Amino acid sequence: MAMLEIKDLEVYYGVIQAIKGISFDVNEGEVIALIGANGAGKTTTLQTITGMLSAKKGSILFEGTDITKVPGHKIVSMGMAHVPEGRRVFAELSVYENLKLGAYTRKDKQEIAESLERVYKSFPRLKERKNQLAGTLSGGEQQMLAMGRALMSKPRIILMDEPSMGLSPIFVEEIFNIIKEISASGTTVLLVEQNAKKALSIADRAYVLETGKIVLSGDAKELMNNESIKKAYLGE
Amino acid sequence: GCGSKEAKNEDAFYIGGIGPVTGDAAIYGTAVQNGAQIAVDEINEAGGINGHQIEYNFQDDQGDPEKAANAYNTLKDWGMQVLMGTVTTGPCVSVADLTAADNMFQITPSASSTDVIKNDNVFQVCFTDPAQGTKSAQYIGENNLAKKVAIIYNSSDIYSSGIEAKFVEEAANQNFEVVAEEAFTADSKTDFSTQLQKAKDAEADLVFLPIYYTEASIILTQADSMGYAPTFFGCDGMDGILGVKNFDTSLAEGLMLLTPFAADSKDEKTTNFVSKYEEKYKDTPNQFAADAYDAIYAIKAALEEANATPDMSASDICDLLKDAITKVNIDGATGSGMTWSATGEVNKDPKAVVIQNGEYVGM
Amino acid sequence: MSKMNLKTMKKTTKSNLITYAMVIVIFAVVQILVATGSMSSLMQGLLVPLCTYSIVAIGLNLCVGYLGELSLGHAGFMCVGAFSSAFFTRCMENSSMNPTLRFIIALLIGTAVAAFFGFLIGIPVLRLRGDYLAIVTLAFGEIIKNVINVLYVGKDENGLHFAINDSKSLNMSGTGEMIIDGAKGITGTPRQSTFLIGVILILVALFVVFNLVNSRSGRAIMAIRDNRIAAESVGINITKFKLMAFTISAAIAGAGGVLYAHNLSSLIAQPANFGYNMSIMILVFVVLGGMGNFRGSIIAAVVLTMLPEVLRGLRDYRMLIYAVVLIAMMLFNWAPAAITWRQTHSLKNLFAKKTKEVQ
Amino acid sequence: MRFITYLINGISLGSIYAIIALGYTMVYGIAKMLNFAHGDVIMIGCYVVFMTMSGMNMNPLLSVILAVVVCTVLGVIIEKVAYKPLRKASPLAVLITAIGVSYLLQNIALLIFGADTKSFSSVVPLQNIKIGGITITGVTVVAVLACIVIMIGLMIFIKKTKAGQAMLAVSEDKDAAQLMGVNVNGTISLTFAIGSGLAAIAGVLLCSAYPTLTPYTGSMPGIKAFTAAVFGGIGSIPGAFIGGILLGIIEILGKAYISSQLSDAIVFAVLIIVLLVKPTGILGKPIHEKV
Amino acid sequence: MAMLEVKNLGISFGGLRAVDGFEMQIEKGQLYGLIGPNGAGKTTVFNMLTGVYKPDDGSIVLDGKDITGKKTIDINKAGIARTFQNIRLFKDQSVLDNVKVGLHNHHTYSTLTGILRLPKYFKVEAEMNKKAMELLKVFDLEDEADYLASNLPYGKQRKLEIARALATEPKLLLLDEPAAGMNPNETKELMDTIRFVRDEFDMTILLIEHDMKLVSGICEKLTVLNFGQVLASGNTSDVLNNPQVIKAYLGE
Ligand SMILES: Nc1ncnc2c1ncn2[C@@H]1O[C@H](COP(=O)(O)OP(=O)(O)OP(=O)(O)O)[C@@H](O)[C@H]1O
Ligand SMILES: Nc1ncnc2c1ncn2[C@@H]1O[C@H](COP(=O)(O)OP(=O)(O)OP(=O)(O)O)[C@@H](O)[C@H]1O
Ligand SMILES: [Mg+2]
Ligand SMILES: [Mg+2]
Repeated sequence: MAMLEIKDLEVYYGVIQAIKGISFDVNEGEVIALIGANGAGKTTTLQTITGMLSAKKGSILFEGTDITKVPGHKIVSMGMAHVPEGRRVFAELSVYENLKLGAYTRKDKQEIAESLERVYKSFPRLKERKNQLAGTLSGGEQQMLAMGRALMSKPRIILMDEPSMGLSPIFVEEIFNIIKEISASGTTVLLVEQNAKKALSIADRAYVLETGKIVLSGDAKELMNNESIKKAYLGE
Repeated sequence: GCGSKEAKNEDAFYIGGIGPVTGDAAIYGTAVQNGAQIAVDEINEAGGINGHQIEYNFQDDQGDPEKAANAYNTLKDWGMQVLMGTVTTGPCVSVADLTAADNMFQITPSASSTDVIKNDNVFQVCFTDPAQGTKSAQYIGENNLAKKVAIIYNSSDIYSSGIEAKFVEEAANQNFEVVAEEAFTADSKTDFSTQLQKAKDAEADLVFLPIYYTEASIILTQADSMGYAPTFFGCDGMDGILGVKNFDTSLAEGLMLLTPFAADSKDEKTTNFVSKYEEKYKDTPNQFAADAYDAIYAIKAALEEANATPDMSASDICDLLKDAITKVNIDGATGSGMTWSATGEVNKDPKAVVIQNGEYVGM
Repeated sequence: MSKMNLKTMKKTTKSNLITYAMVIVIFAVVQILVATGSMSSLMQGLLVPLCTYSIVAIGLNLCVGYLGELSLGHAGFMCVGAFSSAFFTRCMENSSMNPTLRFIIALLIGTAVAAFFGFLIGIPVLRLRGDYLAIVTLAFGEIIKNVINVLYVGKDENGLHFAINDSKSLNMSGTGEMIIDGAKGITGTPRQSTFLIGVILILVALFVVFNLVNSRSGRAIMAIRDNRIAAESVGINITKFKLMAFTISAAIAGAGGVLYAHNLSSLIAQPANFGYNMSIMILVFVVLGGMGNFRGSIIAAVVLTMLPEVLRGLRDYRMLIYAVVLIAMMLFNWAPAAITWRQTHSLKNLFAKKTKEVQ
Repeated sequence: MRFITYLINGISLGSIYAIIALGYTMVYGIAKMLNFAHGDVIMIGCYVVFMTMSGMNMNPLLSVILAVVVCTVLGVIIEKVAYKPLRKASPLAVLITAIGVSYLLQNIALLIFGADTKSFSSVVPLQNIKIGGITITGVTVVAVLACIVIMIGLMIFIKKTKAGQAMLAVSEDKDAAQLMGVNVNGTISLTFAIGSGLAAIAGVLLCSAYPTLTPYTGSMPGIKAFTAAVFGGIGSIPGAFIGGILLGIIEILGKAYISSQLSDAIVFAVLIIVLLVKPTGILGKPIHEKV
Repeated sequence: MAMLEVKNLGISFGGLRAVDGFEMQIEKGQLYGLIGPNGAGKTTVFNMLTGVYKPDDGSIVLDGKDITGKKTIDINKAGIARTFQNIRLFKDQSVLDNVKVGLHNHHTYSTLTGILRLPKYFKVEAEMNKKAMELLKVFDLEDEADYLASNLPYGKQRKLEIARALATEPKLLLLDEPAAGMNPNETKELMDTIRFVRDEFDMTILLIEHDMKLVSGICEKLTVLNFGQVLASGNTSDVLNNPQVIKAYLGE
């Protein structure tokens, strides 16, 4: 059974339909890439999965449980984390407080401290700036914080919305290494990226979204060699 | 009855009332509405005015001149022939302007400013503010009640500031000195510690309170808790203080007031009115209720005097009543032998009462 | 110029014309009803107040909807407009001035004085954001109310006398006449406001705000609202345009005050008419009618001013029902769920137009 | 000496403003809305105490506890019915709805309890304290203590507890807070519950110190407390405390030494001046906006 | 003389020295890149250039005029316009109006003229519309002229921001990560647009970008910031091959 199963999902903004019936699944331990042009509906899909938006039709199964109607905060405590588009850090709180909030659903102080150390190890800049207000961080620093914060919940599956946006080239490499590490440590990853090339290079499988529909899917390496993909998303 | 939807009762006088039954001054409007209702019920039960029943309709003005005009127009649509109202001065002035234009007879139970009776179609049941201010000062002076007097008044209220001005003016002619004039406003009427402290510091042995009893009840409590015990002296707005639910009436011991009405009066008119009111509204009537009660009787007396009939227009009735009211003489809850002068003012005697053992006692 | 652009211009122009037309049609209908005697006294008495509140709501909408600043002091501007104009009218009452001319001058004075106070209060506007501004405007309104309640102005052959606290200190000669008499305010202002004047003022106010918001200055004002930092970065003088918008908004409220003052013979400054409660009431008109939607403001002002009067039949329950209706209308107009519901059921709701566009 | 008396009176009044302001600021700080119905929740709390104490002779403490419970429940219900549907709408829309709720509460009270003034007997059994020529009432002592305890309690609650951290997260970004696993609706309900519970306590003290009660009792202190909260820096808990106390002192001293007629004008003028010098109030944090 | 001369620029936030001893010279017509690791201080340099922050030390001279520490508005009037790292559009105004706000200081009439709709109003408005539409056409946005700005897709919002900045007729245009959030195809298109703007409007452009394709594709000169200080500066290819730059920024 797939870890995450989306079936015939339809999502609306008011009367505008953003997702027009998509189905896909994510198996435990996989890295799945979701790619598509601007406005294709990638963010909408992720937001619907974590309960920030509600689906009009269709269902979302997480480890066999139907979470379509489950309130967002409960989904998080079921083991799902989300690095949102636009970072969404708590601007008036310090870096440390932001990270602490990431572990909101967890109880064991010892384990939380361990996670914190791990995050600081992946993102040394955050450790340097742990008392700085998150709102004053640079764009890239905020992106790191958003990622670190999501990791603090020790999720079994993590949804990432354009984690490499605004990062320096060297750090883009780094972030993809971190994603690989996360995956290697057993966490399932659903990755939305504009940097399709990089995303496909680390993904197991991928889905291509166009104006609210899935138009292509398959093995990531194969898709990388698909001519139309190359043309539309890899800029070759 | 409410509004124009009902079929008009051809054989009844349509008397309207206006006052605040919601909003900050609701307490006064409600009293007037109820007091008048008692009179209307009595009259209707006893066979009406020259055999004609009264239709009575009371409209809310929230204490606001503009809403009062709306209330007045509503009553006009309903078919009002005589207006009993409005309760407070500001709205009354704006309505008086409208009644003058329509030539509608108007008698206000409690709007006490002289501006109210500028037009010849408007009459008052209560004393005018200047009269109360002057009479209070005279009474205090003539009876040697005090050497030093402090005043606490509501500067945002027409009634209160009107009396205060005249009181101070008259005080110059009296044998006491005004040592403190302290104000409060509609927006800060819960804490009087400062005003009291200043009165105390000025060594006032009498504090004049030309205000309503709502605020007075706090003043008495706060004075007590700061150990200040001068004589308190109020006007007609003070009446009702003993009726405040849960009020420790021992605090009001010795409170003097110049008022035409005292709910504890033993005369027949008052006891009748008070018992009916208490039965119907589970509450002790205050000055406002009594004024309204008398206002309805004044209208009745004048209508009878003029031999008016319900088929007359409001304007015709007004012409008759303007004259007739100056000829009537009624005994009411707020005084016996009340008469009206053509200027609109009432002639009746204020009674000076003092609260003793939780009761009003005439002085 | 491209076709698209022409279309834009047409869309706003059309909407503005509809608003003007709405006002004129209502005026005509009312005139017919009055002429044929089929309008109740209540409704006739309400005509001028309806205009007053529509005008003030238009003014406040400029501030809230376009400048994006919350003002809880528009009753204060209305108050200064009312008192200054009534003061002028009463001073000139016994002069030989033509009453119409006198009214026009009173109107200009009321508007100008309110504008002046708007300008004064506008200075803190520049430094404060959001709710801090709200509280400063609220404070302003309360100060005005308090000061007017203890202000005494009298007139005698020696000219005007001013005093704070009591009328004695005016030292007037015996023949003097009080004009502003403390808490009693101004009494006996001639009732010159008519529905026609009210409608003309509404049209003028609409003309001013429509043309303002569709001009260069209007765009600057909206740019400040939408993104202050970006507006600065394209060289917009924040101070100037904020002040301008706020001053115009206050001036319009002042004009409403003039209409108010000349509709009642008793002008007093009380919590009920010029307190923060009234400011909030006007804000209710603006928000319910849709921020940035002047037509909505007028409709909301009319509906909500009439509602408690229409509910008079319900007696003791009327204010209760009024509160319930207000909450229900707010939920229906603003709750995202309700908006979606309306969109999906394509209910043409006048109030909701702007909301939809903004969302 | 006299000055000290005035000062004490000011602190007494101020501490009551402060307690109300704490509730205001709490709700504002977290839910980002001006709950204009707060003053009316206070009024309802007072009526509960009035009815149970003087009507049913209930023990004062029990009666106050009952009032806190009633107000808490009321606050939560109001939030659920009137504010929650507007969670994603403009904050102004919520403000207006709050005003509707305020009218509603006032008129319900008017219908149930009538317009007449009720005299409220103090729930504080303490005797007045006399030091030299200065009298401090029992209510003052209790109000000041309550105010300090509540302020410190709230500060610790927000800084140290998980629920407090959740509130901070919700106040900044509801969606992001939800992504942390915070129950946003629950947190806002909790905020309203605490704010309304505080309103009950504030109301009881208000009416004990200034013993009259009408359906409109809550509205003016509510506005004054809102002013106090802004004065101190809205959203800031110690700010609400300082703002409340200062407002009370300014009001009393203004009345005592400048003019009792103009005391409202004085209070508001000081407020404007303070905001001109410090645009975010005394303890308000400047807004960080990274460009 | 250089179009922009920055000398010894520095600023601290609390204890953090965000930019220190920063120097830069941009010649008229140049396409200049400012790159560096995250948090190096690039946006902060932009903020000082545009008056959002007042520099603690150093000087900024634009076209011979000292603009150090001036207010944002004055700096814009002096000739610097910018876009923002996180897009700042006038969301509730139409696309066309966004650009017209940019034209504010160059096509003027008084408020009263606007309210009274004097002939000048119509004349200037027509000019503004024409000018704004021309600008929109450059960015391929003319079909969306009457959309609300917030309804545009992300990539178009970035372009609109550039169009608005250009409308203020600057001498120097600052772009903060114009390609962020764009896919490779959109980035390519953007590169063409930037080049076009430079040629067509005779513009001097300074941009911050992490997308190396864009940087190497269009920038003529580069300055690399690291921890607030200039790490390297010079011709694009030289800088990009600088081992220090590779180590600190580019990787591999
Ligand atoms: N709040 C909203 N209201 C209305 N429409 C929206 C809203 N948010 C997104 N949309 C629309 O829904 C569609 C999908 O948007 P979404 O943000 O999911 O795209 P995306 O694939 O994440 O794009 P991007 O690469 O720009 O992040 C788009 O057409 C967008 O315009
Ligand atoms: N207002 C501020 N208060 C405190 N620190 C600040 C402030 N603004 C910026 N900083 C810090 O200064 C440093 C430089 O920030 P800046 O935004 O200029 O970085 P940047 O080079 O643009 O990075 P990125 O590529 O990630 O956007 C960062 O470490 C940031 O945290
Ligand atoms: Mg997206
Ligand atoms: Mg940056």
